[in-house]
Amino acid sequence: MPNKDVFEFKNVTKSFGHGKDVTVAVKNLDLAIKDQEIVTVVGGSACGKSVFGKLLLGLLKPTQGELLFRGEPIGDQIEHWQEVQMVFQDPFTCFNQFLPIRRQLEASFGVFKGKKPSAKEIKRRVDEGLMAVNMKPQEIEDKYPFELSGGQMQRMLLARIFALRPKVLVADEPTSMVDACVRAGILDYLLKLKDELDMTIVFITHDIGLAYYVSDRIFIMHDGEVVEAGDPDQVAFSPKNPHTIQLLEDIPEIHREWIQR
Amino acid sequence: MAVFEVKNLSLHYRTRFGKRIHAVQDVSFSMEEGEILGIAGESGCGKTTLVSGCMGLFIPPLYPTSGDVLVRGESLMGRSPDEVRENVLSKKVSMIPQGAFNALNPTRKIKDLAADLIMSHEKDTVSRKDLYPRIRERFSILGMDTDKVLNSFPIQLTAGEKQRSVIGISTLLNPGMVIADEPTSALDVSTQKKIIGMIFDLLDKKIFSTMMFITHELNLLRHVADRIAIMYAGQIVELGTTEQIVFDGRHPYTQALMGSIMSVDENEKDKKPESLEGAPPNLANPIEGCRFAPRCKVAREDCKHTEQVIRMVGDREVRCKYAE
Amino acid sequence: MKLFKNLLKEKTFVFGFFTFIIVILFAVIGRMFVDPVTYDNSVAGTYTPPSSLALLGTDHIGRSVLPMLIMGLGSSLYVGLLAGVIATFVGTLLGVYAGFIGGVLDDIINMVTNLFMVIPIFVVLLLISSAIEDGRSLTLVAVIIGLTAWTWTCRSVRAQVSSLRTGDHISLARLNGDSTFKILFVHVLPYLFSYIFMVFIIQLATGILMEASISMIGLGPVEGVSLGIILNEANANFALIDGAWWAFFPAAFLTTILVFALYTLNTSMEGVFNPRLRKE
Amino acid sequence: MLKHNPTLKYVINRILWYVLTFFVAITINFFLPRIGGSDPVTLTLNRMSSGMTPDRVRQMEEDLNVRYNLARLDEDGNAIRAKVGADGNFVRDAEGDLVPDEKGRVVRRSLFNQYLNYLGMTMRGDLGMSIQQDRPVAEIMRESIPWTLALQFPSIVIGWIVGNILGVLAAYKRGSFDKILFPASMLSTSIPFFVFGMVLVYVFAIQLNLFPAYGGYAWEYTPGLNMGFIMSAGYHFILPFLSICPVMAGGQAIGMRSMSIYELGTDYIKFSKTLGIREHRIIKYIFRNAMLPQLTGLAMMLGQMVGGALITELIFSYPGLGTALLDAVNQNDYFVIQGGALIVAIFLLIANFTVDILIGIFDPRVKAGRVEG
Amino acid sequence: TDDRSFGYPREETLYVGGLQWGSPTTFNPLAWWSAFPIMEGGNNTVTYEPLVLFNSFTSEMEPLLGTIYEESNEYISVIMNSAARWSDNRPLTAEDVKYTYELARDNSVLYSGVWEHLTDITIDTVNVDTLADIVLPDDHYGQHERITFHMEGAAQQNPLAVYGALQSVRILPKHFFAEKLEELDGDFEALRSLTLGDSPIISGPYQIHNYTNERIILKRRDDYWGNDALFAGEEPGPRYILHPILEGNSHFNLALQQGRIDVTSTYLPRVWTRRDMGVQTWYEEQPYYMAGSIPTLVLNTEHEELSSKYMRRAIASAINYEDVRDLAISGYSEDIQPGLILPFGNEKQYFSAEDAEKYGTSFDKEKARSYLEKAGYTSVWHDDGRLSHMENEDGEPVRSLRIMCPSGWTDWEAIVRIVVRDLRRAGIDAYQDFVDQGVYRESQPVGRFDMILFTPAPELSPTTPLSRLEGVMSSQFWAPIGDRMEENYGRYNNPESDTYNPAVDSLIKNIPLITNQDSLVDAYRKLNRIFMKDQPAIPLAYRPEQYYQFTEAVWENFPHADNPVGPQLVPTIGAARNVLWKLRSTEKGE
Ligand SMILES: Nc1ncnc2c1ncn2[C@@H]1O[C@H](COP(=O)(O)OP(=O)(O)OP(=O)(O)O)[C@@H](O)[C@H]1O
Ligand SMILES: Nc1ncnc2c1ncn2[C@@H]1O[C@H](COP(=O)(O)OP(=O)(O)OP(=O)(O)O)[C@@H](O)[C@H]1O
Ligand SMILES: [Mg+2]
Ligand SMILES: [Mg+2]
Repeated sequence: MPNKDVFEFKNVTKSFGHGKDVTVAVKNLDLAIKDQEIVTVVGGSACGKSVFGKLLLGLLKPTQGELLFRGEPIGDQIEHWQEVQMVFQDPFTCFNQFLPIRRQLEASFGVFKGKKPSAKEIKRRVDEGLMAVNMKPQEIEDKYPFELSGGQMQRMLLARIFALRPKVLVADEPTSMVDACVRAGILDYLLKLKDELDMTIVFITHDIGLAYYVSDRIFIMHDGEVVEAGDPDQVAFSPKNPHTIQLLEDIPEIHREWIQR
Repeated sequence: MAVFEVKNLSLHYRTRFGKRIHAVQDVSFSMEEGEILGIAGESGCGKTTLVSGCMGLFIPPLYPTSGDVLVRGESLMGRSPDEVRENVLSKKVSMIPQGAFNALNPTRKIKDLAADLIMSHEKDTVSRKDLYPRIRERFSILGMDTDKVLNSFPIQLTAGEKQRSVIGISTLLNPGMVIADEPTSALDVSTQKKIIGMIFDLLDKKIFSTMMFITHELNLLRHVADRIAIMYAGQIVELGTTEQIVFDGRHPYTQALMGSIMSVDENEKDKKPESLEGAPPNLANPIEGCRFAPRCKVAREDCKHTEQVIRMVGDREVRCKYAE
Repeated sequence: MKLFKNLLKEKTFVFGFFTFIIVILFAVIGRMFVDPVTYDNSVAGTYTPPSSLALLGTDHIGRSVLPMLIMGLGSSLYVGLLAGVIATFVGTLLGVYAGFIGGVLDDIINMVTNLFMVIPIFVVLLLISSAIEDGRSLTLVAVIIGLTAWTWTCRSVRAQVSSLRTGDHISLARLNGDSTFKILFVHVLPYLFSYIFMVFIIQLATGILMEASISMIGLGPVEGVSLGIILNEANANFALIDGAWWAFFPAAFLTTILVFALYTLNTSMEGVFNPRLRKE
Repeated sequence: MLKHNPTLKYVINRILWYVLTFFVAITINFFLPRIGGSDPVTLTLNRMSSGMTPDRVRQMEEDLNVRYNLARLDEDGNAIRAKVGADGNFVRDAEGDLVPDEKGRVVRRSLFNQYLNYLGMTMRGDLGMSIQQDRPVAEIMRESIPWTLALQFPSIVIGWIVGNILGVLAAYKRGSFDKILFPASMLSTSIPFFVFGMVLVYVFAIQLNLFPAYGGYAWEYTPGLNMGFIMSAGYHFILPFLSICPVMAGGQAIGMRSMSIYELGTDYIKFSKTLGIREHRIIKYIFRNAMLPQLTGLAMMLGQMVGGALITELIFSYPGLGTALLDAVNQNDYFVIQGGALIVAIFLLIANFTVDILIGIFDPRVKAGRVEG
Repeated sequence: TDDRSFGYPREETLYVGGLQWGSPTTFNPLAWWSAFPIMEGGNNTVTYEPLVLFNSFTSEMEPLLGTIYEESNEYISVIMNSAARWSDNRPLTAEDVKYTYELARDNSVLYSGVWEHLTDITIDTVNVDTLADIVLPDDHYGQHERITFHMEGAAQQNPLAVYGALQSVRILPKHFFAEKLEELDGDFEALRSLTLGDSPIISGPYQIHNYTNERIILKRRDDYWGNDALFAGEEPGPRYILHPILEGNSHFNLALQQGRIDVTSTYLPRVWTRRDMGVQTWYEEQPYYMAGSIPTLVLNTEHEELSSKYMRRAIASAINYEDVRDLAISGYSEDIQPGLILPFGNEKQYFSAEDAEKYGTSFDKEKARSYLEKAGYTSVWHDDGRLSHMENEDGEPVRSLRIMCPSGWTDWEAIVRIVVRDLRRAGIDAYQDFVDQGVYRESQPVGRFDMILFTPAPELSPTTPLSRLEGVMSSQFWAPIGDRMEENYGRYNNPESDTYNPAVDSLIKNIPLITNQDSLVDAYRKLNRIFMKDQPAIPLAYRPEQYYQFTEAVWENFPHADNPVGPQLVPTIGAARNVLWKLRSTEKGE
């Protein structure tokens, strides 16, 4: 049932602290994310992107307004996470350094609680996930997170997604920590995954090039507000909001004049 | 005579358990007056280490292995640290460090740090009275909110202000040559642009004229550098003019790097970014043959065994036997 | 294991470790040769110098110093160990709790910590000793030392945990459906482990020193013998004035070397666990 | 004003904290000795009751109860006595009131009433009467504290400064300086400082007879501003001072060394070096920044100085709070113990508070940001 | 010049030690705890003076403010010395004496106990010339005041106790105290709280001169009345007496051997090793000191296990007294004899070696075991020969007995350790219980202990040895465990039990009234026999009434066995004060 809304924000505000110390991280959001859509949230640092992502996961609760998931407020978190999963910003800190990576991948199925597949099934699905990110399962057998490179670890996070097969994926700067050379590969995996699972993907990034490359729709965030939303071409080539225009101008592009000398 | 010259420089870290990490291996280049040399490479390839070497700054566990660094013809190696400090640092060469967030002494006001710098170098010639007006003048030339910035502790400044203060301080003594180590990474794109603008401003004002600019963002280098050197696993794999490197890389790694750039450009809309498998070699282990060979798409059998040397391809330097 | 191998490459660690082991062995093996009931019987006159009868001489009431040392070392280690375990346990527990759960509880724990910081141990001992009818046992003294020494452990653990708390691997664990309890034990504690271990070593040393100090002012345990008690009795009975170095020096030496070994251990581990502390 | 002045807010926040802590400390201080049932009346009675008839002992008991503020008084200020039953408890009438009885037992104030009384007294600076010394505890404290401060404060502060300087230098200079200093410091902190004190006494006082082994000044002098006394006090000061200072310095040197090594690796030091800033200036940077966390250690040491004073003063028969407390312990004079404990708590609070504020002032990182320590 | 800020010349100063431990606070003789030289303990007599002095070496009462004239079981009368003067030059009269005693009758003071034995005090005047058997110094004959202490009808008629008071109660200036009390509206507590440290009105030869927390200094009074009246115009030797205040014995002893203190009353172990540093004691050889008291192990007879006299005797036979003497107290004791009477000195007359042989227990392991068996207990041993526990007749395990002793009293701790060792070897399950002094003191009167170290009547006085026996045997004021009992902490001879032996209390009550020497010896023997048979406490060793050691570097002529110019006491105490007039400076002081 494509094109039905997966997430719907109704005037959502999230703030931290109180009184004089209040920080409004996300302000009056009114938007919807459709099923099987790839949207990208782009913005400068501390503009509220990660908070936005965590709201989707239910890791943070809106201070004001309502956030609907498939038409209803997020109830039980565990159930929510059976459908919605996240790739975190920094792969180096994502895994417990004291457990073999494989065990951690398998532990991910804990989210299914009672409906957990059999141990054998879990093993199979993890193997599958690993294969999908081009890692041979035996390569990481008994390996600990610190024995892997950043790129490999980022792929482990994605393998986890492949194994869990969530309906919705929130990817917070999924390539921030890897080298340019590896980045394209990772994106390819993700898009492959989306096709395979009919996923909805929310990318969070500050790299407009990446947003342009992968998304169906782009949200430009500034100071907790979405200042512009639209399809990539429209946002990239005919931006309307001054903040968007400024942002695009400030990004050094190989093919565009950037600064006067 | 070259303003700055690095000759076959190799540097290593010594780990706690006696291992050596050869973070910089056989690097050579030279820079002429007024030139901006960009150095690019992925994280961990030895850029910052190279900068330390260029500054003659050997804080354990970093040690020089071999090679030399010449500033206006004078060698840095083998000179007493004190003499280098006295004659070269801040006067002939300055550095803008990576991560300016932490580069300022958190318990010292900006103006005091600036004063310390001047006093360290011109103790005998400068009078205390002139100190602060001079600092204020320089900072106001650079278009900063002088009073606020100078009288603040670093924590009271925004990231951009901090980075500008760092630049202001390191160029205070008109060094002529500046080595900038990722001066803008971790900054907002808008702030980044302002900082680059400021650097150009300094160049225009002739406060310094020659610059080594280090970054992992090729997009940025394209707009800043005259020449670019690409580093991989501690070595320079290709060095040429900006145009050559960005649009016409010859080394397979340069090509991969450029191919991976995603850009917002109508002409490139359908271009699919390339990716590379694998990761750079672990520098702690001895490496046989070409360091890039394991990831190289065009590597041949002998690449895995024979070390590659820099050679000229046209007017550029490439560290690949088979590059055309 | 790998960590241990790394540690063994560290000269100071090896020194500290083996010194500590030797001291422990001295206590353990020595104990096999000491009769726990008659060890403090008088075997000769007052302050007789080392001889075949009493290898390390005798003390002011003619007890052989060597078995006293062995038993005293045992008691001191026991006090240090118990106090260390208590201090580390309480400190870690409260620190982890405060750092991880946060909120009002954090504030309360913080206050209790502050409070305990301003209640010096000997005051507690002073005040409590009048409350204890049966006199202070070794265990009681250890418990009191432990219960007054946990504060800084709590503080630093709390700081570490609250920085860990926001780490992505915790969020990921939650996404995996792990319970808070499991998160604490599987995803937080292991990160603190090396730190806690180091803290424990320091607490152990502190416990031993503390026992010696409070025994010195006569507030130590009133049963058995400990290194502190040996020192106290030697001091009170003119061992120094009488030149009976054997009644005093071995206990002083053991205390010092034990603490020295523990400190060395701690510092060398700090060097390995915290790579910023470079080695020449 | 509060809103706009983070420093003031910080200070007020801290003050509130400390007031609260102080209050709880007083409370603990009051209740701890009382749970044990240690009783000043019994204690005093024991001393003089031998050979007296029970009647006279009862009269003394009453006097002492009044004296120690424990008895419930009638309008005339006499202790109330009530009837005691066969079970040893007070007899109560139908209304639950006590039955007055000339021959009965002295009725004491309730614990809570005593507590309120104690609070009130403490607030007025009245720490009660010493059981054994027949004079106000506050006076005992007033007499002894200067000695403790005069010995401990310089020893600790100088030890701290010397230790920190050595620590920075060891971190900065490395090489043989570090190789000698580091194990030496390690050893010096490992030596229990009373052991060190005893060795000093043994070598310099008993064997060499160079310094006095006991006392704060020669007995022939009277404290005051006279040369004889001052010289004598200075002479007696040396050994105790030496017994504290190196141990303090050693511990500090180690802490400072590792803090400094940490600082040495920081970006700002590297940057300062590349700027070519002079060495001594850089050492100053390191010293100052590494020192700030060490300040907390100083606070702790200053706070614990009375604890340390107990032993030092015992070993050297040195006058001061420690000696006063030890005497009190030996004689179970718990009003003095209590008073001393309170003073110690106040010390600790003041030390911590001062350091909190100092750090707030010296460390802009704290001033600008954190409110909670 | 004000000599307070200058040094006190060494050769003119007598340094004494061991009498004052904490800071000096009050010099008020009415206070509960006053400082040297006022303090009750040790009975200092150089500042305020008692009517008479008791010489514990000769066991004689020496005249001071008065001379004992008539003594009987009904009254004791004292002729006042008309030369006695207060320091403000007013005469010291019988009125002062009466006032001093009556103050104690009307208020609680340290010596109030004397009124248990007194009914009245009267004053009259007599002509000494007409009194045949009184010898007064020189020209003091003629009309004299006489003060009579009446005992007839007192609940406890006890002339010995009154003698005790005469030599220990120091007379206060009525004109000062009565006036002060009036000023204070009769508030005795307020009077008691005065410090009185600044040149108080005294009668003795040394005035409080200057004091700090570190020392107390007394200065010789050149106008002391007794110089002429008692010492033929001589002055005491030392111009100053300085008592330093130090933490712990060791510092006093160090100071002694370094020649910085002349005489101390501290316990100094292994004194022979300090001989070559000039430290001397009463005897040159073991036991070094003249014994005056007997530390005992008091057994709580109300406790089931210790209620059997066989058990108590088992314990007494198990202890190796030689070890106790040699290891714990440096051998400072003669061989201990059974019973509570010293087998030498003045008490020797009451001691019977025959009784001791017949009824006493001595160290004998075999006997200990057989007594234990008689008491109905069996020892259970581990395989390796260590004691496990005891069982009673029903085969039930019995708890360990605890020996209470204040922690930090090192010589006592050592005694207890040896006793524990010996008891366990003999199969008696006991352990040491080192507690804080406070706990120790509080446990004593209420009987909360199994066994406890205790020295009854530690000082020699006219009441010893009776007070010693009374201290562990009298059940006159019997109180159950939990209530205060001021003597007999072991609750021996419970008057409510069927085993009550009324002879004990009646002997204790009668001995003071016996005037016939033979009957007296007989009565003491009887009492001591009961003690030996019932063993309510176990004497462990002999101890001097005060340790006493001196060096003659600065002052010569201290009393010792070969030069018994006074009792074995620091010369500010009791009759030892007279030694002050005999001390001669060696002129060797710096
Ligand atoms: N747990 C939190 N408590 C308090 N403030 C928070 C918290 N999380 C985020 N914030 C604040 O909310 C704002 C938005 O933060 P967020 O992490 O969403 O930024 P971001 O856009 O992800 O930035 P970046 O690009 O640096 O990741 C920031 O000002 C941040 O300080
Ligand atoms: N103190 C050190 N001890 C040991 N190895 C080090 C140390 N510092 C850096 N290295 C190693 O040296 C290599 C080069 O590091 P360097 O910091 O120069 O890289 P870089 O190119 O500046 O990377 P980045 O882009 O992340 O700043 C890396 O492999 C790193 O692991
Ligand atoms: Mg973010
Ligand atoms: Mg770098």
